[in-house]
Amino acid sequence: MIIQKISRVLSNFDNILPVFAAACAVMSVITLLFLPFVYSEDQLYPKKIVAGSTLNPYDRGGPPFVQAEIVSQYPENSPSAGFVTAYLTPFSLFLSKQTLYMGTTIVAHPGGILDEILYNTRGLDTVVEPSILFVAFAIAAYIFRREEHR
Amino acid sequence: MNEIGGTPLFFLEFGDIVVYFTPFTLTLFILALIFTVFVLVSRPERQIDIAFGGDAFYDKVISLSELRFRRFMSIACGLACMGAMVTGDVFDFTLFVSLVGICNVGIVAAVKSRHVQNAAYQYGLVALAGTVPLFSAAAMVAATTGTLSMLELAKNAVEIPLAARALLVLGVMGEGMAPFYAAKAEMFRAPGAPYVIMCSLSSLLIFLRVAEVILLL
Amino acid sequence: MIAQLLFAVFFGLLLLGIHRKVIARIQRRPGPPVWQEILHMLKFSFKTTWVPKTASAILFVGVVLVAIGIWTAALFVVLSGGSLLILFAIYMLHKIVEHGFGLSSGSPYGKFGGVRSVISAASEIPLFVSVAAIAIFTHSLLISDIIAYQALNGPLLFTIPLAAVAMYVVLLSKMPFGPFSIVESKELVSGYKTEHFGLWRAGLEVCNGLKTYVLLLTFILVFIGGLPIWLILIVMVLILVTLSFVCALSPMLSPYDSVTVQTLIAGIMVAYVALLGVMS
Amino acid sequence: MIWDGAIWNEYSVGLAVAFTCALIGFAALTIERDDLHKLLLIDLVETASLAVIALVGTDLAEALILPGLVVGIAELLALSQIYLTKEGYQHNPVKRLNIEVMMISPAPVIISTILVVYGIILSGFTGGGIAGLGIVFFLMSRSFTGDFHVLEIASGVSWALWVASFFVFMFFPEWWYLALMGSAIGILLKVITKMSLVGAMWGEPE
Repeated sequence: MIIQKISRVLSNFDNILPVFAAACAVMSVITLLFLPFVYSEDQLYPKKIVAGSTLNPYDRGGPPFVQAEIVSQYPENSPSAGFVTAYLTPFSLFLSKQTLYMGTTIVAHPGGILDEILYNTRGLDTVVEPSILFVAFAIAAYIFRREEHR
Repeated sequence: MNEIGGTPLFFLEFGDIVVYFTPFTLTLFILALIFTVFVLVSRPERQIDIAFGGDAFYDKVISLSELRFRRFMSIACGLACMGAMVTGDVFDFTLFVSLVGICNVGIVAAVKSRHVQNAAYQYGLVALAGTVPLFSAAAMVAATTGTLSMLELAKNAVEIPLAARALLVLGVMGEGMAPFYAAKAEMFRAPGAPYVIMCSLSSLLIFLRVAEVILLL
Repeated sequence: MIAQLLFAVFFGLLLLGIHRKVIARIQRRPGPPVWQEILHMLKFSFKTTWVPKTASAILFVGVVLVAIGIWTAALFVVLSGGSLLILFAIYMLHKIVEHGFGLSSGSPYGKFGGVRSVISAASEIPLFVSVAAIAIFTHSLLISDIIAYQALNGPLLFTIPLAAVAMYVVLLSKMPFGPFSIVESKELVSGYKTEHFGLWRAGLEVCNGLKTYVLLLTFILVFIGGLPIWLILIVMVLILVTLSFVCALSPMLSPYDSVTVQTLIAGIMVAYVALLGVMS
Repeated sequence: MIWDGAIWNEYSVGLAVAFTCALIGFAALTIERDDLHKLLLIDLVETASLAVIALVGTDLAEALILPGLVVGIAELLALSQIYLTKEGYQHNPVKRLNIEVMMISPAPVIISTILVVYGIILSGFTGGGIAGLGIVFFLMSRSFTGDFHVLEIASGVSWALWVASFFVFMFFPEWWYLALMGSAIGILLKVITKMSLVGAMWGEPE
């Protein structure tokens, strides 16, 4: 019977990835068929390229320690939004004055543009994200260590 | 907003991510909490097999470190579940769901048997593949509507592509796959009932929540 | 509230008794008296009770309390006209309760009953599909709103018959002795409830009675509409008898086949609702 | 009905490309049988999802890519370890980097110290990466008896630090500077520990 054949395939967990991948592939095709989508122009945290800025493409304008304009969903929930954006550590300030091409490096410093969204307005995301990393790390370390002790 | 899970009782703001409790999400949250407390306080059961042809019995022994690790994973899983139940942000929800996925893999992977490890690996692969539709869906919601907040999306100002919703469901199915193949794995024969329950509880909870999210959007 | 709760428990147990009686008569057996399940519950309440040495004690006891708690909450939701989604969430979480019953005892039979309960989680997907179908028409999931909608536009049973069939299949999968009741098939002794005895088993019986009552009540309220209470009880018995006929006349499927059949039904329902959604 | 009305904007073209890539990847996954290749292919498919996120094209996209990327990497780390165990691969002693001219040469120490110090100055994600690279380099060139307790504790501390600074941000926004530095140090520690774990797993000298 066809049902028995299907259940034989489904009951083997070696087959779940192929089945799931097939579903994903079908879904990709369906998504392609639904194209094009309308891109909403009214986006949060819009990005503008300031030509000639040393902080390109992360320049948001504004001198250090002054609040910069940020389009966030609920501005009333993050009163300090924009402070971090406008702040550069002395070292990053130095770097930004030296060269045009260090924008991406500056992002890695505390005080980079990206950090604003990461730490403040979407902070819960980044709490979950290190948690995922922490759990994955714990799994790997536990299994690795158990093998070591054997 | 259309009231799928009831009127929100209260909000908790974390910047742009607003956590809200409706009667529906609160029910699920409390259940996740109850079972997490069970995991925390209950001791695993012991299994006894009677030897054939006599009254003697074998007692299955599992190392303490394994049980501790699985308890840790189950608690992490419970916390992730609670987060996924109440978060009001689509991307945050997908992140919590992938945390649930990796915790499920962790609960299974700790069992020391080649067969179980094999199962855990396959679940892990599906969970990893599941992040693709999951994150794609969230990103498509953000791009087509300009927001990720469920409260804003529930106002139905802009239509979300059907494909994005379907991708979200597919992703959650991938992350919550593990328990449904569990019967094949030896993991259920290893002691540690509270931990295994967390595995299936989390899957069911995220399914329930994604049903609400889909109806809400 | 307390009176209604007690009534629900006893009437639910009576329904299960009728179920057994009807099946027995179809199979040309005399069968137990219809109040047999109530007697069971009372009998277990006064039996010696302890916790097995192998069990995970807190879970073993806690899960009984959770079971009664969630179905009491479910009854409350239905009576107060709350959200259908909460009700179905509780319904799905009943799987976890079965799982908990089975796993906490340490007995391999209970364990496999619990495992089977979890792998058949696909049986719940039609539930969500019927919820989605209802939401398309009523634009609300509050049971009170659904009843109000039906008072205006006639029973949903005729508007979306396939969704009603899906929910009927879900009811069927929860009935004992049915084609999908792999969780308590005889090779597993009593399935997930093998090791729960005494007061714990009485709690489980209470939960079963409540569950049957709540599910049938929901089916009637959602697909037929608000009726006077005596009519609801009669319709409940009628639906139960049809369920008993199905249970008595169909063989139990093997575990994975049961899952596959349920998954296929779920797939068909998803397609149906997608069609409904596109058309509306 | 699909074609009229909506215009093929840049976003839709981008999505078409990304989903075509994903489709190819998933199609490969359906027929692939080898477990290791499956893992590699999934990592490839993940890239397509990052592309879909990037198509949002705002600063939000960047804030979303980082978690997306981290989730992929983290699960890859856990899964590859499970793979090693399940296949029963023994811990093959890898010959350490043979760059030392004399037995006790300070060169690797100096190089890794420079990397670590530079990483700490950079701080944040990139900083953690560079400092971690320094430690990996050190571990690979030195004998190392993996003391995982220390690494696990450091990882836990960094995680706690991050969560603590998050709460400072949310509830005491006037102390944002403290929170910022806390989370920057947290992410630094986090990335360093992960890199060192990778370095330690890579191989121990016999």
